[in-house]
Amino acid sequence: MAITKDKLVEILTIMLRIRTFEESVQKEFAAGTIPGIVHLYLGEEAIAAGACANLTKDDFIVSTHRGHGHLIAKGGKTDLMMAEVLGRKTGYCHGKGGSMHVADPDIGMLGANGIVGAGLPIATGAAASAQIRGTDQVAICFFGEGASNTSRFHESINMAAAWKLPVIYLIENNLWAVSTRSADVMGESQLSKRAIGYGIPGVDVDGNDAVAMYEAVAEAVARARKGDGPTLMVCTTYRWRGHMEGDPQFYKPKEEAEEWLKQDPLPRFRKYLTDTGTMTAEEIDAIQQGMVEEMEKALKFAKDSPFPSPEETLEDIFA
Amino acid sequence: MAITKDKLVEILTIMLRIRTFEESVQKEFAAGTIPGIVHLYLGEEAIAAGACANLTKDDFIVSTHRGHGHLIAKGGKTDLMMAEVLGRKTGYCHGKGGSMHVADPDIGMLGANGIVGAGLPIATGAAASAQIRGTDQVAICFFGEGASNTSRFHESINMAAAWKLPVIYLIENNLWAVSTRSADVMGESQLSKRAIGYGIPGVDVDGNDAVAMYEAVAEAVARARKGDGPTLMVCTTYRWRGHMEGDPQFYKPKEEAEEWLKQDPLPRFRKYLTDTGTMTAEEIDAIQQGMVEEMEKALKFAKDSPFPSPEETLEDIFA
Amino acid sequence: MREITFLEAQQEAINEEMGRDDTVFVLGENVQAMSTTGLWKDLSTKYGDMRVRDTAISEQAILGAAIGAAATGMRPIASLMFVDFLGICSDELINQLQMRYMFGGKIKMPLTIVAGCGAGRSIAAQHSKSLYGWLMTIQGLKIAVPSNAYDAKGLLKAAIREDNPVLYLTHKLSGGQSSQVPDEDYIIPLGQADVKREGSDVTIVSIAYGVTMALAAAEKLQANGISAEVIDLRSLAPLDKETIINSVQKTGRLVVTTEEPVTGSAAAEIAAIVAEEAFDYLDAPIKRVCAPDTPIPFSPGMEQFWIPDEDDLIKAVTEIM
Amino acid sequence: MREITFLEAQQEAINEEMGRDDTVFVLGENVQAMSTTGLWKDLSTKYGDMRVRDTAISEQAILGAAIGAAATGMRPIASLMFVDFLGICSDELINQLQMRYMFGGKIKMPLTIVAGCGAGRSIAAQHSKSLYGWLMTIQGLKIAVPSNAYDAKGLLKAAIREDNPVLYLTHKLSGGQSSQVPDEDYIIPLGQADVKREGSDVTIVSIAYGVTMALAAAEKLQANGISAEVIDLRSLAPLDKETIINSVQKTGRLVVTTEEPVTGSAAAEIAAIVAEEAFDYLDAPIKRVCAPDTPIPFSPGMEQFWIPDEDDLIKAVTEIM
Ligand SMILES: Cc1ncc(C[n+]2csc(CCOP(=O)(O)OP(=O)(O)O)c2C)c(N)n1
Ligand SMILES: Cc1ncc(C[n+]2csc(CCOP(=O)(O)OP(=O)(O)O)c2C)c(N)n1
Ligand SMILES: [Mg+2]
Ligand SMILES: [Mg+2]
Repeated sequence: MAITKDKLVEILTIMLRIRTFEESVQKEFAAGTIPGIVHLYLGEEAIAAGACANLTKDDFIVSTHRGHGHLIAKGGKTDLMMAEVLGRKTGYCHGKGGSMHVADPDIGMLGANGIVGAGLPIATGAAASAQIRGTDQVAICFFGEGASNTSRFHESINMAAAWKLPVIYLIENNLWAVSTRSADVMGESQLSKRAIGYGIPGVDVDGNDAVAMYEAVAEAVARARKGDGPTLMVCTTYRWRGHMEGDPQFYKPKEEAEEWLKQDPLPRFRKYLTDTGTMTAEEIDAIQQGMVEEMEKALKFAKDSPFPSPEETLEDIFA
Repeated sequence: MAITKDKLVEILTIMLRIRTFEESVQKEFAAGTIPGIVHLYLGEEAIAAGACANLTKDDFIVSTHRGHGHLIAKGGKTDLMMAEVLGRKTGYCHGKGGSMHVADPDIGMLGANGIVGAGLPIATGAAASAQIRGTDQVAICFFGEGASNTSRFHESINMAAAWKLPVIYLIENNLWAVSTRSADVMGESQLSKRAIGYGIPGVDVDGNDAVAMYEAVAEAVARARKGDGPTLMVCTTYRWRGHMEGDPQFYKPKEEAEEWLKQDPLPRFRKYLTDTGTMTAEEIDAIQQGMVEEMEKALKFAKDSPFPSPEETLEDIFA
Repeated sequence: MREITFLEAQQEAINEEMGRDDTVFVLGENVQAMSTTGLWKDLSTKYGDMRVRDTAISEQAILGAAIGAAATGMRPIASLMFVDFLGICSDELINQLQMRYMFGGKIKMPLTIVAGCGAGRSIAAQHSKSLYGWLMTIQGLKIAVPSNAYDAKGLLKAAIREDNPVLYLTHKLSGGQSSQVPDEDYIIPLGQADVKREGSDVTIVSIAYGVTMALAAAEKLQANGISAEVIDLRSLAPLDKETIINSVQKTGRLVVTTEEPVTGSAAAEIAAIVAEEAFDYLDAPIKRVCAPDTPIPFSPGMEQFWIPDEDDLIKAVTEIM
Repeated sequence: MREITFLEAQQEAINEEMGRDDTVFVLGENVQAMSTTGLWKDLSTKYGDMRVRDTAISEQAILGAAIGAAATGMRPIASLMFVDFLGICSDELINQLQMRYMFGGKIKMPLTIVAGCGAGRSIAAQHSKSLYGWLMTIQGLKIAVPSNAYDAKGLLKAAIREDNPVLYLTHKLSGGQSSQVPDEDYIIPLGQADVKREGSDVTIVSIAYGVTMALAAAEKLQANGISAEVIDLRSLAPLDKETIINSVQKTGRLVVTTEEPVTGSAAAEIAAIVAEEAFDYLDAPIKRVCAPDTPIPFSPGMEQFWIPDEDDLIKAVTEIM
């Protein structure tokens, strides 16, 4: 498959945007300006970026508690996100949701979700909606390997397989679910094997390889758009940070963490881009610099924004 | 594997007991003496009988809404069952449960269950209990192919596989779930393939062949007792009757039903027994006759028993 | 106007709404062939398999997919068979239906959940619940429970057209009831109670099959010289407080009957509202006529003991006169 | 006696009960390494992996397996992390925990479910619920919610020793609270409320972190010459009606505060009981001080608006004096 230069630049831009956004959130959280809890996507950027580069604005994605990267990859605006994470009225959810519920239905991003596994049937339903309406929309459902052990994994994939729905179940296998090594609580840790039980393709992908991600998802998306049904993709990566900011991570072997830091998807992709002559180091640095500025603006926007008034609590329940 | 004659006689006796019990229930239901609804096990007798012949009184089974056969196979008494199905005070549950909740924890039968799929985690927990207490008890979890699509199938089997629990997940694939042909609502109808995704053995068995059932379950039970973990067994059979008594079954192709009636597990087993010289036709008929008499007594016992007093509603909530 | 049954009224409602709006579709177990309730009769022939979708036994996927479809332009009707099965997909009920709120008002959720409820058929603890009080605690969910064919049709059409999630319950004993139903299109707005019988001495608040029971009790009370007003809530959420309070203002006495264990019942909520907002109108304690705090027993005699009935209601009313 | 924190008291309770009874074991997510609540500290080292069992993210299997184990001779403690996650395994709650009843009294179900509850940490709609009213409708389930370290230990030990299912909730804001706790073994029986402050003008019924809030409000009310009695329910089920009614008999006024949307709240049930059984003692309307009927919003200002607080309570009391 030939990826266009534009696509590659788009993927890189998204990865850098996610990386820079998450680094800002990390700092802000440490500084105490963010209420509640945040789960960062650092180190996993290639997955969302590579996957969503196959989608249009009309397609759907469904996200998780670790959702900043997904929203950015689907085209989300970092200022509105930052405002939401900081609990401001100008945020995506007007301060009602926060980090765990960032969403932008207008661009098909059907929400981060604080309940592990809850996104799977929602994505399934969005795909059924596309099928019934006869559009060529597809849905990508992002979730962790931990979520793959929840009840909804089974019910959703079976439904989608039976109905041949245009949906991609994309596991972000970052090895950990909070402080549990997921392989320890599963009968079979090669998750792609589960696809056999539903009669659908199961694909293993290097989740830290942006190009591999793009290509594997391209195939699954094409399959979905053709009406051939769902694909289960297992993208291996690593959760760089604690489960949430503030997690001391006593449970993680140091060497493991260090080993995975070396697999940083960004330098890897950068090398690919420069080696193939697609972009120069300067071009990449310029995008990176642009992101730093974007985050400064996003932060300023968020911090200059008012908090919602307490009475707004009572709004937005019923349409 | 050499099955002893005693075992074969035991299996036959159980099959005949189930068949005769269910035929009595069918008649009683038609006569209007049974409150509520009943789901009959007619045609599926070889499964429960063959499977439970591998268990001792200390082992556990967990059943479904179609549970009469399971309780009988685990050693349940037909008079107490009949009394329960007829809502009498002398019944297994003192009239609190009825057909959908027959249970005898004293012989390890942890209940029929009106919620499809609900038995799976319960069996898993019974197996965990055995493992923690260090006994060699095993649990057999009976459920329909319809139940195999419920959330708990996934969570339970994954848990049992991860913990190597002594449990057998035994699917009674009778092709139908109420009026839905289960194959139509599944991505992959060869259910044993799902075992691959949990890293456990998946076994297909002819559920109308009592000997095959006994032997396949023997292997799974041995594995479980050795500490090697769970097995998924798929036993193909057919639901002779409607989903419940009174179901007009418009949806079932007549030829299919007729074809399966020819596969009646009882004549098949009878032929095996006489062909191998294990039993004579007369011996078999004598057992059969004994069952007819047993059911007459059971019915008389039930009908002579009082209903619970209304105030007993208030008992049995807390220990 | 013609007299049709409750079930026929519901069949008409779904049929008409599916004809009216292409985005309405049905998903659930056994909806294509036949179902325990008969609600889906003929629909798959008429509207095809795309819009009448049989599912596996997967309640989380059914309701969760309905949510996903509702959030993306469809108007699903999710068949959950019995309200007892809602426990399986309760995360959808308590944590996912609220998408609109969590997203700051960004989405519509036009979703109807239909299920049967109620005891009286001897199908024991797991198939006879009503769960009214449990369900009323769910944020962002409207709940309709008709007591007759006319209301059944009007409320179901309102539910399907509603841009918010609605749970529409049918009591098992209501299905055969008949009433006059107009030929022309009509809806009954959610959240409007109906005074099914006027009276001056005591207010009886009821719902679903309990209305039929309350009306029968009111007749008997009349014979004893007690004039009972019978309110049919029709919707548990939104709850029509005004109709209740206005009635209590008139009668000074309140008995609430709902078929469920008394603790945490819908009757508790109604009693609490009146004890807070209409205390000064009350001349007597507020009575709740509910079931005892136990699961529903199987054997008919116990089941009948469990179900709040005419005698219980008459006794409660008499105690506070 | 020594002063220890709420969390330490709970750690002691579990540790001691596991030492006392080999059939006690723990299962849940992340119980071996660390957990969000710290409840399981050091247990796996001490009692081994057989009795401290990490599970996958599978709440139905966790609670369902706990039920199966409890029915077969074990005494499981199921860790469900946050009460918000109970929706996932609600079928176990409403349809399976009742095994004993459905089997006609044939089984014991010694099972403790532990979970956190409560708002105040800005973790939004899906991690801040309390669900008291919703949970109280569950048949056959006892529910304990301590407000201080002493009660926390005694109730948790009682829960673990109980032969019936108990849900033991800890409010997120309670964990740091300290109190004097005896060195020797003790339990606090389930179903006994505690008068945490005596008073004569008004009865305030509260629970969990609401008790801390109510006690602070009572101080302020005292300064205004209003003597408030503060009852800590400690258990929502069984509910200690007697203590509540005795207090209302004395004060003539009742305010109930529980941190949850007002509709279908535990406060509703308590108000309904008093409006039925102690109506004649009441001199004023019964007030409920709960949250508005919305999910819990994220942004701290809105969240604080949502949480019933001292000011709300003082206002409610003042309105009925
Ligand atoms: C149903 C449910 N159970 C438990 C939790 C608590 N929890 C939040 S995130 C998480 C781990 C999720 O692991 P995984 O799916 O692998 O995603 P990751 O955090 O690794 O991205 C858990 C257990 C929850 N939010 N929802
Ligand atoms: C959770 C749940 N969903 C739906 C039902 C209604 N129901 C009862 S039995 C049944 C079909 C079960 O099919 P299967 O598991 O194949 O068992 P079979 O009846 O064929 O023995 C259904 C859908 C139920 N009781 N519980
Ligand atoms: Mg993970
Ligand atoms: Mg079947």
